[in-house]
Amino acid sequence: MVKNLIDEIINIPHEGPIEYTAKDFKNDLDVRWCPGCGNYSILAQLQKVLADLGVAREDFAIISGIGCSSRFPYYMNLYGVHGIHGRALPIASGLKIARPDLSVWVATGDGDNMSIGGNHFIHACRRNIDLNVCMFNNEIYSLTKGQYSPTSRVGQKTKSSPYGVIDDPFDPVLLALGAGAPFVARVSDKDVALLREIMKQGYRHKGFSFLEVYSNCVIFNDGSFNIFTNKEIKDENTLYLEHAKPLVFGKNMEFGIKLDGFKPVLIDFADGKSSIDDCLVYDNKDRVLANIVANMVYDMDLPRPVGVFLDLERPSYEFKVLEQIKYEKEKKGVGTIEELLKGENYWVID
Amino acid sequence: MVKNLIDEIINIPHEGPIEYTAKDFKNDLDVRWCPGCGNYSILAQLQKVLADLGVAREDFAIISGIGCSSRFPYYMNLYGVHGIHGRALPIASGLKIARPDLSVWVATGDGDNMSIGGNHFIHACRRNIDLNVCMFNNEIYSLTKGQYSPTSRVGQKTKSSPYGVIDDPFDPVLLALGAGAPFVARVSDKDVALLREIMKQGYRHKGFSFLEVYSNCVIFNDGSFNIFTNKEIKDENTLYLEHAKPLVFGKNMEFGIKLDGFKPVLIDFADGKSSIDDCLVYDNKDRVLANIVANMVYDMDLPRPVGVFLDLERPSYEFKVLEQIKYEKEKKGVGTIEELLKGENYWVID
Amino acid sequence: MKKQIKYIDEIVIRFAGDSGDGMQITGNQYAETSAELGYDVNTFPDYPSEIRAPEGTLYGVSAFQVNLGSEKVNTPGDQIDVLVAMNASSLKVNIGNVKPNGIIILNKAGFTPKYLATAQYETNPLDDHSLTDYQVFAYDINEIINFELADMDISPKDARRTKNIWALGLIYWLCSRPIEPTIEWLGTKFANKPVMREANIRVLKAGYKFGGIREEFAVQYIVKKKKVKKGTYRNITGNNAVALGLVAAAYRANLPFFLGSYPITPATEILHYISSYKRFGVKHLQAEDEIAGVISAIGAAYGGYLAATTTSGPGLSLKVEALGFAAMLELPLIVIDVMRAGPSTGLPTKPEQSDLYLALYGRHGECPLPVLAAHSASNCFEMTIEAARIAIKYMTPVILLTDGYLGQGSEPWRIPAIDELPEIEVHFAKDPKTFQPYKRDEVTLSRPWAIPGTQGLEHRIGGLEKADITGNVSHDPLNHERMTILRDEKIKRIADDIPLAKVHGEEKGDLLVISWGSTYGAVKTAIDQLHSEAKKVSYLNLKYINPLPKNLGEIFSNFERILIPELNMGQLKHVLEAAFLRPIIGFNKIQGNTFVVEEIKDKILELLGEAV
Amino acid sequence: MKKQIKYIDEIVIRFAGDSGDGMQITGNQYAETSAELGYDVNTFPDYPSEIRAPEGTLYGVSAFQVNLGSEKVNTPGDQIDVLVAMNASSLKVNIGNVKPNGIIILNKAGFTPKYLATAQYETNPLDDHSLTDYQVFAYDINEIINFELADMDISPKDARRTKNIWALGLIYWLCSRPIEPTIEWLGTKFANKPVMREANIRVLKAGYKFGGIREEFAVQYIVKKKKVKKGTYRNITGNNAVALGLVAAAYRANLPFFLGSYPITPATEILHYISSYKRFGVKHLQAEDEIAGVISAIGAAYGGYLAATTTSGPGLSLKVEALGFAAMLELPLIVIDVMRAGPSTGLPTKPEQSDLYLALYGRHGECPLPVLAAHSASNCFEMTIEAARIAIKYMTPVILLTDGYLGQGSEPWRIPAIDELPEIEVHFAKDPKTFQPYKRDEVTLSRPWAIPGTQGLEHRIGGLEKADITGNVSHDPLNHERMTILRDEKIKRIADDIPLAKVHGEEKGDLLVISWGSTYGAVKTAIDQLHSEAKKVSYLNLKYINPLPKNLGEIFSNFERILIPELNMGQLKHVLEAAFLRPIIGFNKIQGNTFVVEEIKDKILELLGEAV
Ligand SMILES: Cc1ncc(C[n+]2csc(CCOP(=O)(O)OP(=O)(O)O)c2C)c(N)n1
Ligand SMILES: Cc1ncc(C[n+]2csc(CCOP(=O)(O)OP(=O)(O)O)c2C)c(N)n1
Ligand code: SF4
Ligand code: SF4
Ligand SMILES: [Mg+2]
Ligand SMILES: [Mg+2]
Repeated sequence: MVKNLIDEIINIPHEGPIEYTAKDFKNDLDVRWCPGCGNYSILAQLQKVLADLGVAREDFAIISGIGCSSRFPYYMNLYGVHGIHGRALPIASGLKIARPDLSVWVATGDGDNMSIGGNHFIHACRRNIDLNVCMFNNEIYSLTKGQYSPTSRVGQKTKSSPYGVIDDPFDPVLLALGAGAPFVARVSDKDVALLREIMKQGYRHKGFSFLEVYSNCVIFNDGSFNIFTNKEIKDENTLYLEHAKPLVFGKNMEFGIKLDGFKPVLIDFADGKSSIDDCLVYDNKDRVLANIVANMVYDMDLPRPVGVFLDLERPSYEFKVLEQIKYEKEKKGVGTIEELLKGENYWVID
Repeated sequence: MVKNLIDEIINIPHEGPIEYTAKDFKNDLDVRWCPGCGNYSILAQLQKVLADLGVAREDFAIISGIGCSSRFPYYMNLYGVHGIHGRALPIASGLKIARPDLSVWVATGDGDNMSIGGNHFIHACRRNIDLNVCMFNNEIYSLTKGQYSPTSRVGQKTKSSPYGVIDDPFDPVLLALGAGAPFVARVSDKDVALLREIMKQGYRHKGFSFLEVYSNCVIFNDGSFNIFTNKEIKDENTLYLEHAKPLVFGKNMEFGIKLDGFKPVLIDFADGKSSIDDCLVYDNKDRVLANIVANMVYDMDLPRPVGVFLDLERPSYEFKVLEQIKYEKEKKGVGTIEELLKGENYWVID
Repeated sequence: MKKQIKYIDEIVIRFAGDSGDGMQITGNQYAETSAELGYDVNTFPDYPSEIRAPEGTLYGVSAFQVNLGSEKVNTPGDQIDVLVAMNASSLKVNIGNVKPNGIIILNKAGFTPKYLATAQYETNPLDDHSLTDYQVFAYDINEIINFELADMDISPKDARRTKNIWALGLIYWLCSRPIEPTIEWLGTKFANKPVMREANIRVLKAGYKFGGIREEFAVQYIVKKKKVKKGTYRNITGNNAVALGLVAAAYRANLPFFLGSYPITPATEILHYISSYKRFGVKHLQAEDEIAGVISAIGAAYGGYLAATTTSGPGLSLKVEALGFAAMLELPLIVIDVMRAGPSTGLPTKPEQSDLYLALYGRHGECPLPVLAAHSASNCFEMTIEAARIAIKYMTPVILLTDGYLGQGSEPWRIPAIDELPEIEVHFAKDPKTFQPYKRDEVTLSRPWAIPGTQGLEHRIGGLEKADITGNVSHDPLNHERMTILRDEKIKRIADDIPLAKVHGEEKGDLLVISWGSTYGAVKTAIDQLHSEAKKVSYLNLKYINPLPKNLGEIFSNFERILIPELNMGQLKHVLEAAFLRPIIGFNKIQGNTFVVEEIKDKILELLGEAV
Repeated sequence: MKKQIKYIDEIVIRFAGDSGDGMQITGNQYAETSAELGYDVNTFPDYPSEIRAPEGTLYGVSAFQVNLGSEKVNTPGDQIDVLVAMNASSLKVNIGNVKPNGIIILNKAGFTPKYLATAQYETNPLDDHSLTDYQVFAYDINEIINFELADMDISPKDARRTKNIWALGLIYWLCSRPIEPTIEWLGTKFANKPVMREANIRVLKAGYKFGGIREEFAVQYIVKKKKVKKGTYRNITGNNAVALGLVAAAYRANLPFFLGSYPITPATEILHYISSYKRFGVKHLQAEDEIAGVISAIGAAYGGYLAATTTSGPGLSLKVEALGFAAMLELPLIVIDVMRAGPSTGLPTKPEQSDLYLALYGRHGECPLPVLAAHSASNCFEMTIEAARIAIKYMTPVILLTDGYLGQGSEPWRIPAIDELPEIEVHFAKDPKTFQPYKRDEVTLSRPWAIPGTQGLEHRIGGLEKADITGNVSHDPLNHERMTILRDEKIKRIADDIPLAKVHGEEKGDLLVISWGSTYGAVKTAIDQLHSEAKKVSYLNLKYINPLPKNLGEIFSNFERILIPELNMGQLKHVLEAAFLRPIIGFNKIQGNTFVVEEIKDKILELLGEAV
């Protein structure tokens, strides 16, 4: 049997019980985000979630790129890599393929993940490595002090668009769906319970999971998600997607969404003509439906859908790597180093 | 008035009539593709199309990356850049922003455009610069002699996947739609009339147009599109999308596609229960519908849609650049170089 | 109260506080108004890499230093004459650089136990006699302001935000300076916020009056005025100067301008400036990454634009493949690298000169490129135009190195008249009869620039090796060798077209000191001082690193020893050693900041055998 | 018929034809069977960059050259003894390299007017007496084959496809070689195509018999057998050797292996090999681009794998930023650059040595990395393991340079026993009490390798500068200087851990010749020949370029002159001139192919003052 030093480490049993509180995932470095930054909330929720998963702390890894959001790993008492700009996903991919035993998380920003890192992102979506990706979307490059990002809005004035942005933004959910991601979700920094719930769901999903989190940058783009976070108005502007549940929303769930053909249409139960029974029952196993609902962002009269758009299972890449190795070993025998060096056409001189 | 040497050239009137045949777009270099390569057909069609557009030959530019397909510019008697791998789109973008007077075409491959060039591709889709992109999809890296590409199929055996590909491919149409491309089309190398028609339509579309062409690589991936090109069987496997026309297909147009809710369903007119009137009437101005139909690739029982999936107009990027310049000039006056150097806080010593 | 007036030649003031305390803006305003009075000014902002670090922390201190002098000042100053410190951390971080008996103005409100704790002070420096070597003036500025604004309808938070302006007022008094220009500026700045406008103007006046009234301020300083050349002046940072240089070069070349860029500290401001020049007809693309940034510029250059890309180290690393491509296409392209401390992410907000190797050698294949270096904020303007001139004349990418210190530091700049700027000749190819894509000019070896839209010149270019003259793809072995040599020779010939290097001091002697890039400030100042002390040391500032000035070898042969101070481990030293096969003495600092004048002087004196 | 037998020491055979004529496979089979007989063999495939160029064109010629000798042969041979040319273009392209009176075997079917036209022959060389200096044997091979296979049910097209095998049979006769191994090989190759199997075996035999029967073949050659060391042998290309080296190194380190790569000529075969090693437990990712290739390898290295990335020039250019990152993380990583002719896309299928600068200097910031070079196909195996050893021991990326010539050329290789391979020690950190992420080993200065899954060692690493020992982010100026120096010193210390350079020939003298990488073959052969002619010239092969062997300076001081032949414009020359501040004579070839032995000999003789 070939010796494997990594397996030796993996096989050392964890000392003590695997029982944590969020505190165990904090470390003693000062968190260097601005007071009020939306990232704090995401950090706090993830610390809570990880504590609950029953996974030994040393079996997590958290990977990031560069940006305010990408400072994330420094604030977690975990194995972590603060990467270079845009490259969080390839680091995480290499790590997860090598080490399927780890639970690998990625913290990234709208610039890091959708601008310079866009190619890695779409390939990660299709390749389906079991990573849990949280993208902190503040619709701005914050660390570099306020340039527009690929999610900034048309007309937005930033340091590098003093007369307003002229390129149309990505919708991260639609891009992820178009690239073939099997698990796609969206939530805002302020919706802490839902944030935790989706993080957990992403963890349970065996394969690539992508979570866009609206995160408020108080310095360079304050208030851009106000209508989805402000207590007064968020309920009428937000549609919570729940699997197998009808799509209703509003402060008192007085509105709903139904499909007219394939077009989502707002219904007001108060009009007496329609009721919850007319509403579309959401199915997060259907990628076409996910697309239909995700396209609601283009209609300003419709509420913004948040929650899990899609949750499909298919075998993950790193699993298929192992399967292929297993299959070939079974088929042709476990290869030895001697055999490998000799190859098929060798000769002996003696 | 500031002197502009480029304008001086643009303003020289074209000598002679602007009347061409395809031959005028050929040059005398040997075409170095393998005999039988699908790329020949695309080359021939584009030469025909360009001859017909009424554009002076010097006002075209054709840009590519690296790959068999990316040799394309060498075979056209036009201004052309044979780029580096994956970078056709940024070259073309810089050129078109600088020179909106040119008709800029891009020839690229599935590797060039979706693998190393994937990020530029999705950004070009959302940014909407008026480029006409033909992606020669042969589902393989040919120039490097046969490794799998991001469009290769699961299980495909190639030089770098001797035991079969394990990552799920992109569907180029879905990716382009997810990234926000306003004009998205697909056609096969053998459908020459349609190919020409779509190239023209892409040209007429003011903004980014993306055309995926199934191109058969006779050496490394021969026959991968057989069911869509073989005369015997292609009709029952291909669905031609036409705007405002019902979706019917088959040798004798004996089949149709209708929507069951938002699910495309095959109907056989022979069953007596349904007719052409039940068929979905296609609307290529609807991005949700484009998505629904594009998703048919995942259902092997349905025919493969080809044609123009989406044809939306919105102001192109380079146009908006000009608009913004115009607006600022009108608002604050045309800037002079003296003014620029002086800035707002200067003082005079004398 | 009658105060004593002292005439001085230079004064270094440093404004320090929390990131949110407005120190950058205060320092900047002080510098602007100083320059407008005709002083020479050199500034440097020094801020944390965190956007807004937690209040009162050591790493959250943000400072802005201004050196103001009657003669030319080339650095922001080694040691501080007057420190304004808004809290305990600001004092702690900066005290080490304050001159003995220097003035320290403190805000007592920043020395509460909470602030002392975050500053990691065991005892309060205001009480523990640790500051006896300085002239300390400590007040609860917050309280003073509250008093001044008591009758206004202003929130305590907003009131507190004016404390920087109060300090500025006091500084104006200290330096016997008018406050009117700043009142005017506050008027514009807060045009739409009348309450803040009034509050700020009030506290500015209050701070000014405070100096006059209080007994403890016995001395007022007057920095003597220098004689300045007639002309129109402005304050300028290196990044702003690059932006202006790019547009000015395009103007002189009669071409439109295009920038393809991606934000990165400390180069981003160039992109900001360019993006605000819309009414000057400038185009730009904020690309999806650095690769698309440079490649889109190549596309624009193919279309006939003067095109540039701007970045810093990590970005330059990403542009390596594209630069080789541009070199092969032989298209003009300006590449600005505002260097920062590496490797990798390194210290993103700190200057360093460690990208020289990458600029010179960083391409696969044989691929030499011209490399220039700018040496001061305003020199960035000239060198940018020079980079453009070379790029166009020799049809090549040119790399111009600046750094974060130059890019963000400022100095007054006499704005040149347009016809003082070099003319840049462009001759687009037009004649189908004679045109060949790679037929070279006999002198410069550059190929013709033929742009789409020109009838009859349709041609293809690309990254594959091309046949001499025709530019067709060629696999011919001897052609490849010929083309490689031609490309190399083309860059070498630029040496015939750049100024000779100039020695300051004796032409022959024992020791020659070489500066390049931002070491210029400290080295030049050190040399000037040593020369005024009649020390025998010669000096040369190197602006062209590839190719080198033609007379450099001859100059070197006139000196026994050569010293190169660098903010790296000796990259230029290595390059020049290889070029001239003789040992050079390196003097290296890799601390994310520049040399101070004293360090350079001490090193030179040490070499001259004069103990320090 | 009785034929004369001639005993010879070496024979160079070149098989040339259209891309579709199967020349690569024929040459390869000839080489394989030769090696198995105990000959030394050196091969080089030379094919067009087009996948399948049009029939009969000059640029479509595909050739495979084999040098076979009784002693060690280090190159595929300068000049051709026997040329097999399947058509007119193949003759035209290769005739220049055939020895005077050399043998040329031609297929007349490739000399029809059509072929003569595509070959741009004005007159038919078979008739115009232009080939009188050679022994020409011209037959219509197609016709011969049709005759041989007349009774078989085979299409004319398939029949024609066996013509390479007929030529191989004739060559076997000419070299007095058994045909049985090839019959066996055909049996396996066409196991599922009985018709093609029979056809090929028949024509092989026919070709062999042909030589014996025909009068014009008067002489048969026998290459004397060399005495070879006992052992198990195989033929191996450099790319295959790298693939095996990677897996072997991992095995010796008791680690699993990961490759992150993206296809690129001429490095792609390494990826092909690795991807076929599934049952050896190897993992890999064919990434979306070169950046993801190297970065995923960094991720796997963080997880404890021995990780590598493989590429060629344009890919190395793209990996620049990532290599700086890996250097900062101080994780082991093997980077293989199979060099090709640049700059930019250049000549993708042709070898060159012009990425040395990029390997040495190509990172922003101060970022030295170890750089090694392999000098023969089989040496690629050893140097790959050496790269792995250094990477792991010093926790650093290591760049190994090979080139297209080494990567695709082949030679026989004695397969080492596993325990002959160096052992590579890995000590993952385990102890939370003593662990500090950047606490360095006192001797090697390398930091500990602590992998996720180890309880109590949770820590963060990244590209920002880090505090000595703790590895926390640090903006401290002096710490940055210390860390920069430590990283540099770590790489320098590797010099204590690599073999000294070895001089062949006199230890002191006038002229020292240095080879590196693939120039080894031609230089070594030239030197051996000169030594046998008693010429006074010494020789050294350089395998470690950074750091350099410690004794190199001393060796240099023993010679008046140093000559470095290189396939570039003098990159190693420049590096060594800078290192030792003395002039070196460069001898450069930039033609997308390697030196031939004569060129090197001539140059040396010229320097020795012996006219040639
Ligand atoms: C290669 C490279 N390019 C550019 C940068 C500069 N940079 C750092 S962070 C950033 C954008 C970050 O935006 P985002 O990911 O949205 O993070 P945020 O700060 O908004 O959380 C940029 C452009 C860099 N560090 N490296
Ligand atoms: C930077 C870089 N990486 C890799 C390569 C090698 N390479 C050339 S073409 C190609 C793939 C081409 O695939 P595709 O775009 O599908 O073109 P095809 O040949 O199939 O038409 C690769 C990997 C290269 N030339 N440059
Ligand atoms: S700048 Fe914005 S994103 Fe960055 S830490 Fe501050 S609030 Fe958060
Ligand atoms: S290899 Fe394939 S894609 Fe390339 S030219 Fe030949 S047939 Fe076409
Ligand atoms: Mg952001
Ligand atoms: Mg392809």
